Amino acid sequence: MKQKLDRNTIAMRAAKELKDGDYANLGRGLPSLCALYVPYGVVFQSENGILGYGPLVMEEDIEGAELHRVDAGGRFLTPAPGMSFFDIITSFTMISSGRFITVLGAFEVSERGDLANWNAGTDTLGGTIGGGMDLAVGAKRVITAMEHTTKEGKPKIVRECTYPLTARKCVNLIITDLAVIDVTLKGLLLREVAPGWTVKEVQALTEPKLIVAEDIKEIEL
Amino acid sequence: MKQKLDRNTIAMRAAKELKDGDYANLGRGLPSLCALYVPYGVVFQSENGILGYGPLVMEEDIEGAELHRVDAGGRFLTPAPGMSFFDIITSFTMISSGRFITVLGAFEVSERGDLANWNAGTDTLGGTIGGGMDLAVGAKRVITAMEHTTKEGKPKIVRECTYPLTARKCVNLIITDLAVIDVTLKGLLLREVAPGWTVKEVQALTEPKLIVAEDIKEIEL
Amino acid sequence: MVNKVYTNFDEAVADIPDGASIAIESWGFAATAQNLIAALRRRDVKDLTLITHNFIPSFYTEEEALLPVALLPQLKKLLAGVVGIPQFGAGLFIKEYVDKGLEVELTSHGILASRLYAGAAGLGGIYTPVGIGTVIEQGKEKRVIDGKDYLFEKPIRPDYAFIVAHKADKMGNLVYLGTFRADQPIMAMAARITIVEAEEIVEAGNIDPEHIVTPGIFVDRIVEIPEGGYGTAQKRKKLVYKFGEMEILRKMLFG
Amino acid sequence: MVNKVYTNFDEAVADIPDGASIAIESWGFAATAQNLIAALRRRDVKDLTLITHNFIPSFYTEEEALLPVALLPQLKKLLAGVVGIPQFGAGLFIKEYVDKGLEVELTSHGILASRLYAGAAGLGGIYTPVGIGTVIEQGKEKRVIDGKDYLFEKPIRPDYAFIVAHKADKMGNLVYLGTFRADQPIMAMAARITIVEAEEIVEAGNIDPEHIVTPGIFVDRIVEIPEGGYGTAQKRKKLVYKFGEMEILRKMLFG
Repeated sequence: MKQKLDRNTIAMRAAKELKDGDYANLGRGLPSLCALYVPYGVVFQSENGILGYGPLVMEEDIEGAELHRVDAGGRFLTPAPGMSFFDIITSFTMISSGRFITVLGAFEVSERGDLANWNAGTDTLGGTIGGGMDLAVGAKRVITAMEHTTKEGKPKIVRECTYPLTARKCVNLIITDLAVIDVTLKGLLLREVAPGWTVKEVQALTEPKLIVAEDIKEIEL
Repeated sequence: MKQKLDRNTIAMRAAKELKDGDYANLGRGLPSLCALYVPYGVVFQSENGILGYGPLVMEEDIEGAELHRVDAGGRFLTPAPGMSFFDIITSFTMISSGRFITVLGAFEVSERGDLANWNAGTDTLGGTIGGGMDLAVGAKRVITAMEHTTKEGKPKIVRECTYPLTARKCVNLIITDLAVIDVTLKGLLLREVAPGWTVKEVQALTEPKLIVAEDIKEIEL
Repeated sequence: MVNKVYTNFDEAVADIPDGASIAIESWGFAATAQNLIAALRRRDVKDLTLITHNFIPSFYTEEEALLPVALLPQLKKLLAGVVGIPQFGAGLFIKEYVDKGLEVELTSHGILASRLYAGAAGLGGIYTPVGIGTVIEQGKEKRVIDGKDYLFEKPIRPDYAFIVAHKADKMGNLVYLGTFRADQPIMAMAARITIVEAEEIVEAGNIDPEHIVTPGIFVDRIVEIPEGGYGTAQKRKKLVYKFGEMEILRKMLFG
Repeated sequence: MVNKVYTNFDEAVADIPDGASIAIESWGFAATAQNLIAALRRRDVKDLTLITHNFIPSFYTEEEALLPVALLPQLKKLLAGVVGIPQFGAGLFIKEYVDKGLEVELTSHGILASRLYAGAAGLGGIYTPVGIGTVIEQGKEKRVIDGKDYLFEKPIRPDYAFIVAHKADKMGNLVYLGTFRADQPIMAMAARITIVEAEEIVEAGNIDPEHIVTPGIFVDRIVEIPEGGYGTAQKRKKLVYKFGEMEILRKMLFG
């Protein structure tokens, strides 16, 4: 059965990159879903100044939500043992320390690992840079969790980003609804493809030439 | 009776520059004696990370002394209401914020207000820069409390400092055992002289030419 | 002891002149010194520069909550890491003001943090690796240090910081509540004059010296938030429930 | 949960290689991770770079306390704001080592703080107004920014930080005791690997999240100080009393 992975499945695959003891910061949207699938012992940070929180507050538990315990996207967090609050000096020092794995969304990723994820080019008056540039530069490992193409079928993995950049040469691993791709010094290395999809089909939806891993396999969860 | 002020009296005069609500950091030695004479409400900081402490622990109270409550010189401090502990990032941010009045010792002060107070030129292997340079640059007001001359009678208020500098053009007020002198853009303005001393006698022990204030008076405590 | 406690918010902001720069926290919804914003709005002061991490449109009535966006008509310049919410029309909500001359400088949250530190620590500037190859580098000096590219960024030293604290003692020592801490400590450290609204003002000595986050020296004025004021526990709770009532916000926050 | 708790100090410092740089606090007497220093002395590791605010001679026997000076024979370079105590012969105590090639870089305490911040925040460098016109400016770039002179200073990113905490939880969250806090939080933030000796190790959740000073992410290894180890409350008290017995120290500390 040839389907693209749904958002939760992409998140599940990205979550496999996180293991007990890792520190992680998840971007909004699709990346934030990873939290549902990581193993015990992954510690999450949000750049507004909280580390080690528990699961998001669910809508039905809204009476337990507090405005003063939120992530950078304003979502309510539950407390967990070992959690800490701190200021942004501490927070962005963490982010630049190379101690985080970050999972981010992307409008585009280039073959060199350039990332464009903060502005679809349409917002010329404002913009949501936020902490994304800091994460992209400072993290020890940058993973993008994203759809392989736009809704119109245009590749989002490109030779050169056309949207405003977040950071250059920062992405280490690209996880999409079709493939898992390593960004290497030699180029993009296709490691896994979605069930039912061929390398050729994935290549057709990807702008740069993909190098195919010798041990290429189907995406496993 | 023509005497030089003793160390405690110099400190008392310097203490008059501090009033309720002022924040102060006192250098070691003579300047630290000011704490005994300031009015209620002066808040003291030590650059190792404590603000608003009480009086120094006296030797007879040594059983109340704690190694973890000391000033930058290692002297034991008593707690006081409103005291806080913090790290050196916070501490030196305070120091550079222009919120402190600092009273420092000096080997030499130049007529432009250059200060030399960290190295008598004899210590070529080590040196005790400490937080003195930071205080000299960052404080809103730098007062030196010092003897007017060396033990050999050589002026310590000089045209050019010969000892290694702490900072340029930083001293605002010089308080010695003979005089109180404002450092102004036009030069050194003699404001007060010790009881029994004449302007001429003070000038003779001071290398740069002193401007004499119209309302020059005897040092009052 | 010098009295830092002001009896009302209007008095606390009375001396802010036209052209002043003000730093105000705004992480998440309403983690903001709203009562001070309200007082500043009651004055006709203008040409302000606002420094804030997030500048987003409001979902409240003025009675419910005041975000920094309430100051929009009084701004000459805005420096922020986020301006707008993509799902809510992005930066369109400031168009009217940009057309009338509002200057917007976008930065990253981390650069803003480091620039505030640089201001607080009296530095002349810093070199940051963040922003290289992006819109942020426009017009800025680039420099290679030990083989890596950096951008030169200037310190930020706001004239004022508006702070919302959980508890303040009369000497100005502050503690915050949860993620409301965020930018506030460094803003208080960097600003020339720090004005605080606190849920509670206590006597000096009532906060453990080990737990104080912002030492009192950084705080110039304190006003206690009165019952019914912005940011009380009851008001915060009401705002939480309001989110549950708005479909699009529900999706963002609980989806 | 990954185990950060080590059962002994030797194990915690076992991987430190020749040539490593280590940041260790040393404000006041013995506010220092002494047990880790002792463990490092038991190894024959050499050519270390030591980053410390104050490098002063010791007044103790080795059994009483170990200051950073105990590492002198293992150092290639020393970076400090204070080296020596004028009343006690100033820098003479390091002469033998300087003659044998020890490099000493003097800085100011505030510059050291900012350089550690720059290291922690990933900056390429900073411009500081402190040090202009002094020995510190030798060999450094000077720059006028907005009419004021600044010196360029490089970030410091130590390979290791040795930290002494009052309490650590098993996730590495730390609180300190009084003025022992000082440099330690920024050293932990700046270092690649942070090793902690703690008076007490508690379960995660036993320290209020509002009171944690160093979040656990910055901490890699934790060892509990055993009874009889350096830095326990009893040992600290003994050191205090020892000051009362030494005439020259009495004069410095109580005079």
